[in-house]
Amino acid sequence: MGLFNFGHKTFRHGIHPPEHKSETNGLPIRQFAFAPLLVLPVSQHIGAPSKIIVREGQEVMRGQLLAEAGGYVSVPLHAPVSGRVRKIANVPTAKGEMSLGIYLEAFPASGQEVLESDGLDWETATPEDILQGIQNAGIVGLGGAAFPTHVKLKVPEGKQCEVLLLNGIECEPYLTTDHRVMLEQAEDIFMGIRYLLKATGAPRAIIGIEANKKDAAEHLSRNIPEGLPVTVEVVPVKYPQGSEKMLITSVMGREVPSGGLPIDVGAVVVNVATTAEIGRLLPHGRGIQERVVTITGPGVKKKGNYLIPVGTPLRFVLEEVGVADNLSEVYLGGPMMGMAVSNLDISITKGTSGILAFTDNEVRRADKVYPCIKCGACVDACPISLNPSQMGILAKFEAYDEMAADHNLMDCFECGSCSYVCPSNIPLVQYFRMSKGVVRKRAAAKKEAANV
Amino acid sequence: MFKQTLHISTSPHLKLGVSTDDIMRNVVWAMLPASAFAVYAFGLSVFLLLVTSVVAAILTEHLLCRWSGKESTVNDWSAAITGLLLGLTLPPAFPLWMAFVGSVIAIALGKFAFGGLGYNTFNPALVGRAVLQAAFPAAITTWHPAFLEGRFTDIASSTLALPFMEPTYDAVSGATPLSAFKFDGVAADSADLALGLVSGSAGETCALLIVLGGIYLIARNMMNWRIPVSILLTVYVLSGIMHWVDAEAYPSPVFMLFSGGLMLGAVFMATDMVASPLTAKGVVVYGVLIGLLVVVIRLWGGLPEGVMYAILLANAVSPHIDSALQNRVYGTNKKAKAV
Amino acid sequence: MKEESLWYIFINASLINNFVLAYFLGICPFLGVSGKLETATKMGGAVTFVMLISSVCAYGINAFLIAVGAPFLQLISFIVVIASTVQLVEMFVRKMSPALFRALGIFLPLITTNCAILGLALFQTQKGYGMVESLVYALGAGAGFTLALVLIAGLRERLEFAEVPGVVKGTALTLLIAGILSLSFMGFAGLGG
Amino acid sequence: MNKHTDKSGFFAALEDSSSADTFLRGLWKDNPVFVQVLGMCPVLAVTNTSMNALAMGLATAFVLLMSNVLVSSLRHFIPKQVRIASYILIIATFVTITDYAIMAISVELHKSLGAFISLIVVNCLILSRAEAFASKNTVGQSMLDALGMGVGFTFALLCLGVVREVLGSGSIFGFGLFPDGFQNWIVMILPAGGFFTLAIWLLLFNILKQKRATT
Amino acid sequence: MSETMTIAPEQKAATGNSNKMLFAMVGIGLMCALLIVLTYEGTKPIIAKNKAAALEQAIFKVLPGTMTTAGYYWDGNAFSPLKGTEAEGQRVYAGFSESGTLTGFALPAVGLGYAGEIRVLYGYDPAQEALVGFYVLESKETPGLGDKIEKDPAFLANFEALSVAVGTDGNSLKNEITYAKSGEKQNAWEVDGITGATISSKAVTEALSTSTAEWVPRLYEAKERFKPQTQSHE
Amino acid sequence: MTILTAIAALGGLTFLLALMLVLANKKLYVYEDPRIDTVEDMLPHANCGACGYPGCRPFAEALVGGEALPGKCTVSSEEARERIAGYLGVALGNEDRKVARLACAGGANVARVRAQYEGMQSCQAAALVSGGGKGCSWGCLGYGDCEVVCDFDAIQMDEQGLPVVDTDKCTACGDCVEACPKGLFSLEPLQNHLWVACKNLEQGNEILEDCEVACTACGRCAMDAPGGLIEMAYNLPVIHHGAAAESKDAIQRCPTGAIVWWNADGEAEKGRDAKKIIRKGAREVGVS
Repeated sequence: MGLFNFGHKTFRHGIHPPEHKSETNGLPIRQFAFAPLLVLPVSQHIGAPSKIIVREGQEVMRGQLLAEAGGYVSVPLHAPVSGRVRKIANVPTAKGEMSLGIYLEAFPASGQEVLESDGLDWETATPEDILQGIQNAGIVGLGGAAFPTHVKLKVPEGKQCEVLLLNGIECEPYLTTDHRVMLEQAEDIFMGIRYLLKATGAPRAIIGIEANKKDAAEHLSRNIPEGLPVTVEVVPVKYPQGSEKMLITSVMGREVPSGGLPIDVGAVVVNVATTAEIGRLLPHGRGIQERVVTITGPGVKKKGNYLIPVGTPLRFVLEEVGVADNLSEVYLGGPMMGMAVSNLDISITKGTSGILAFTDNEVRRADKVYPCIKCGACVDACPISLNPSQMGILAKFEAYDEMAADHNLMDCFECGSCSYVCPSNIPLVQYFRMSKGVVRKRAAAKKEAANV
Repeated sequence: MFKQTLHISTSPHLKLGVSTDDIMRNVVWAMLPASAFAVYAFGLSVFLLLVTSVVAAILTEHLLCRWSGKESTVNDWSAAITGLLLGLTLPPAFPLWMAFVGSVIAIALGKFAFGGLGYNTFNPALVGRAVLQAAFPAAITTWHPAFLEGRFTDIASSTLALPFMEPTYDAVSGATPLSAFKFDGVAADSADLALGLVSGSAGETCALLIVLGGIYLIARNMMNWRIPVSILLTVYVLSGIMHWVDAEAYPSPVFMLFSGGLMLGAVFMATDMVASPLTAKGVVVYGVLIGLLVVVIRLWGGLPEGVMYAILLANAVSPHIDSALQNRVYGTNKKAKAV
Repeated sequence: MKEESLWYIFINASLINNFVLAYFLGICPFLGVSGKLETATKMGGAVTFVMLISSVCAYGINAFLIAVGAPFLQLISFIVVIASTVQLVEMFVRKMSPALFRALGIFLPLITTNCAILGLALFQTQKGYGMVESLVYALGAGAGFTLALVLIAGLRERLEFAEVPGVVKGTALTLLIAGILSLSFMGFAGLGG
Repeated sequence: MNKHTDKSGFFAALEDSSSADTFLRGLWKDNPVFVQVLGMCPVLAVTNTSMNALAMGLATAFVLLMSNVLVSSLRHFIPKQVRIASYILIIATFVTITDYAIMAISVELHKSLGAFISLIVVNCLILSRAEAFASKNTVGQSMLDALGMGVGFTFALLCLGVVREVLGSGSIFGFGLFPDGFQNWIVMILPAGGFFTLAIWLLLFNILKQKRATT
Repeated sequence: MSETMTIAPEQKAATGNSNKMLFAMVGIGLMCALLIVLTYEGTKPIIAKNKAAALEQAIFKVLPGTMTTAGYYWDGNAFSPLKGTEAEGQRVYAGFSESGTLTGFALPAVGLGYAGEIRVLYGYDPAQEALVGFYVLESKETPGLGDKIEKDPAFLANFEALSVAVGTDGNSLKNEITYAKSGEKQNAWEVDGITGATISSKAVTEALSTSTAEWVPRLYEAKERFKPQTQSHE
Repeated sequence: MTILTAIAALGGLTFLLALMLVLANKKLYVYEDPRIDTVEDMLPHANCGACGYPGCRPFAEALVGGEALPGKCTVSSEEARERIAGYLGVALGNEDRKVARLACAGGANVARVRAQYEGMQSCQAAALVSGGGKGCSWGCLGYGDCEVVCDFDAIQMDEQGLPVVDTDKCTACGDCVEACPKGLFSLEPLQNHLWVACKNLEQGNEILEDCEVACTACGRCAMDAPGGLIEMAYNLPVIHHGAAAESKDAIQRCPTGAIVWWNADGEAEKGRDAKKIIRKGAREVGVS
């Protein structure tokens, strides 16, 4: 592979799954209807759950705070619609577990107007103000990870942010939210960049975009405001370039150390949609109420990019867009890293970037699993140069500790490249996810034993 | 609206869609031209030889699976590859009963005992062939002439030798190009070698058709091109140097490339994915090692041909190559362990 | 009569007539410690080392026994001296370098009853090798032993994670690999001549 | 020698078993080759013909018997610290004796067994029996044990020798078995054949064990 | 063995029995030496007889018509009867018929074959000025291929009368023994090789060639001086 | 003559060697308690770790060193433990025997599957795919990881896909506790009778949609049990063994049979009011 990419900036290995983006990348973002009942888990992000500050039966305004941040690595939750808190109870989540949440009954005539508080001017605000503002707005990474953005932006003592990297790669097949955001919300993105540059102290920003979104790249570079130190970098199409580490390597030619953070190589990476959100919300002191979601897949009748209020139940979304009768699987996120949904009563959260519906016809089910023939396809696909072949065999024989100790298991970020190429249909990613769970569990147990 | 139960499965939800049996099947297709030429050159005897070895391999695999209570793995096509490959490496008039024994050994000892497909650390066909070479050294070095009159109607008498009995030969050609060179210093014509107009093992004579099969597999991304290329390059360069040093004692590099089982070995045997290393670097070292051993054995060893031994030895070394030449893990200076 | 060159002695002892794969010497440790690459390498190193020492000892003893006219004491003297030398080395190493002892020392007692060592002493005497030839022979034998051990260890480590049928697991599998390796080593025949 | 009333419970098991058991254990249940995998070098090296296998087996059995007897009778005399060295001395003596005896019987046989007669010294079987059994038991018991182990060892060697000779040379104890024109499987008398044959015997034993375990 | 059930955990190495250890080991050593020596002395004559008989058998094979043999060695100038300590490469055995006439000489030769040394014994008849017999003493050549040098009748036929005539100068052979490809033997001094066992047959040829070149002129010159000995060599 | 040289040579040799060994014996003697080997031989060699030591050898060392008592080894037979205790001259120190208990009764006949899981047949793997698709997100997935991981053959999956622990074979090694992704196993003293076979944290009858034998957190058991024995916490009864004597009264009024009484025969008895489940086949798969 390396040979053919010679001269282009990119990372090692990687794969080229079919893109399927043309089905939705020409469709502008449309506003979605309000569902009658919204389901809002308090844990929509990585970190401590938000603390509920409303009571059952309480009436809330769209944009009003429902729950405040439960700590530093946490964000508040705002009401996506005006309505009444029906119940505070266990709500279903995409992970399949029940967790604490709020059932919010929308008023039948709930409008689009939003409760605002004091805005933040990017020119006068201090970096600390901006970080606080971002946390107050409830902003998390909208690319899918849902990590609280203000935490990520905080440059640790002694470190220097050289480049602010805007992630407009969107390497997952099918998904086009970032693509549409870049085309339609350039102003917000540039405004967001202003805030981010100030917050991180970075001298310049680079927007990384894959070559299959040339129109977005051109649109952005044409509209760069005077004096804003932003460049647009187009990189070759390759999965999983949208991963932070891969993007840094592609654009900056540096490698984030194992177990380290982008800031260790002088970069802070923020998703373009998150940036647009910051640019839109911060001047007005608002919180997140809705996000752009690509709804697509062979099982969907009205494909497109929709602006959907957070908390909208999946069932409602699918009913609105219409799905095929022989619907078989529904995924949240892209087809490579997205999660299958077992329960349609779960809701759209801040991290939901796409909804894919596949019918019986598209889902490959009876794949026979062969033994690993050591063809090396996975080794040539793994973007972080692990040895999935060997790790798969070790996992099969339950040698989890060996995988972590000798094979850098914990560096795997489950991009799915290995499983995608495996001719023997070995569920490598599932093995690794499982093994990581076991390793973490054992490490925790060990730590506990040491403390006792 | 939602008529049926949802299904859930793990990510990624997309698949490249080339499966192991596809690869194996295509390897068989790629070997067919060379096999067809073998039948054309040596006639009915080779046809029977190939059929025997393939059938024996498939039968052994099936029965072993049955006895051990496993699901039969015959339809992954790997047994067919082993059988066909073994058949192609045998002399044209090789007794069928010996070929049968070889196939059984290849599958039972070379593959099944190690845990079946995916775990065979040696190329099973070569294990079979190595045992045959050691068991019946005379029969396996007795060459039948190519393009005999009536080869499509008559069967060589040695082909039908009774089981456990010593074969008798009716037409014995002098020697393969390699043994002719080694012991008598006679080098065969390069064009004859490339076109397969010489005697030798059933499937190794026509280098061009073997290369064709290899190109097909490489084009379909079902073979690691680095292996044959590095083997052939090493042999070419090394023997080129030796030939340049002493043209009398050492054959020309072209002769080295096209004679004997080098092409067949480099394209179809060394490329056995299971027994070769994983990484690109490792595979190149593996190929160079094979090339080196082939040249050493052919030029200085006691045997005229060393491809089989070279590949088996490299198979044995490949775990070490794997552990020494892993890719550097992203963001570290450390290489993952392989073994 | 053609003299055996030192090069030939080395190639012969290490590859063509490999102690493990052609002479079946040192099979017990071969089966025992070839499971892990690390131990195999160390064992190989320890055996080579002891071979060199006992080769010198055997040369000396043989000269002595011939001088006093008691060649019939060859075997008993060899084994006793090898055993005690190994023990002496063990003590010495333990005293001088505890690190080396931890790495190699634990294999030393195993080596006493390793037929490769005694075999080497007997063969070099039988072949009438001189001092230098004996040392080269020992070096070749040790290298061959290590090579066989390391190759098998690599394969066995890999096969630890394989669906080897239950009845084949263990010694049978190791012997099977050894058999295939032994066949492969036949390719070296005629080298160096 | 009836001072064995103070045996620990650990060795009581040995006492419980009858003498016949002591003998049969080595022959079958704890067969030195197929079960304990001891003394592999001669098992592989000199079993290319049945005759060699038999001779080697008997030679080993003889050394085993004699050294067991001697070790057992000297067991109160040898201090613990020098026991291994003493055992090696004793074993080496009997090996030398055997060596000369075989040479006196047949030069031809001595030649075909080669250095492997001498190498009986380092056969782990003998040392392990001396250490594990003879040094702790009466002369009679040790004799029985040695006999059992020796016969078991010879039996195992014959198992290999017969298979290798029949296939590899088409004969048994030198007598041709097959009509003229039998194709010898030369691999069987090569080193590789030794490995394969032993591997297959072990495999058969495992299958047998497994069968017995399931029924 | 009187082990007690309650061993104190802090047991020290017994130090008082050093003398006992020395005594035991040396005692056993002396006993062993005695045993070995007795066996050696007891079997020595039988072994010597066996060995001699085996060698004689081999000599009979390579020298047709021989009834008695005598061993000699070359001391650099002349042949003297064997004393038994000479290296093998210096030995030569003369054979005599019933009537006491010289039937020829048997000599060992060593060549480097495919899998190690090949040791052969060949018979030289100075009367015919030819090799008249050939016997492989030791070889590790591949069974079925290389071991044809022992069994292949066509190959063995080479040595029924292989010309080794001494040249006119008396110090060298007229024609040294050379190797010919199977079926291409043209001269009496050529060895017809074996197809499929080229290396082994070449090794034999080379061994014979080297050995005859050294020995045959000496033996030819001294052939008159060999007389049957009354007693067999050692 | 030969005899003399031979005897002199070998005598000298053995003398030297013996001298060396004597010196070695004096200088470098490492003592290891031989009882460790003996005790290790008496242990079952299962290396299960139930004793709290990494294997039988370390346990044997601890036994000889007096750091542990033979009773810790729950795997070996009573006689074996007594033999070790007798050999070492220590007390037996019997442990309360523990067994693994499963906190779920939601077999296929009573619990609903919401989405059909496809892929590797393992609970660990399935649990990572949207929780495994079972209606009750706390419930047993039934792929039998515990059965596989049990070295003692003590766990068998029944026809409803629930693991059944054979209390005679269970050694309380804890492997199943680690293996269950839903954390349903725990090691409980064998003499405890009351057991809550449910882990769901929902309150009310809605959970019965998903599982007919789930705990609805009605609290009747807590009311009926002797004071302090059972307390409701996070919508589940928590049993405080030792707070009061166990009483069968606690289970009688449970409407679903979620709280059970392990009787002496190793069977779980349900209360009087528990509804009887007669369905044998699997519950129909619910349409999401």
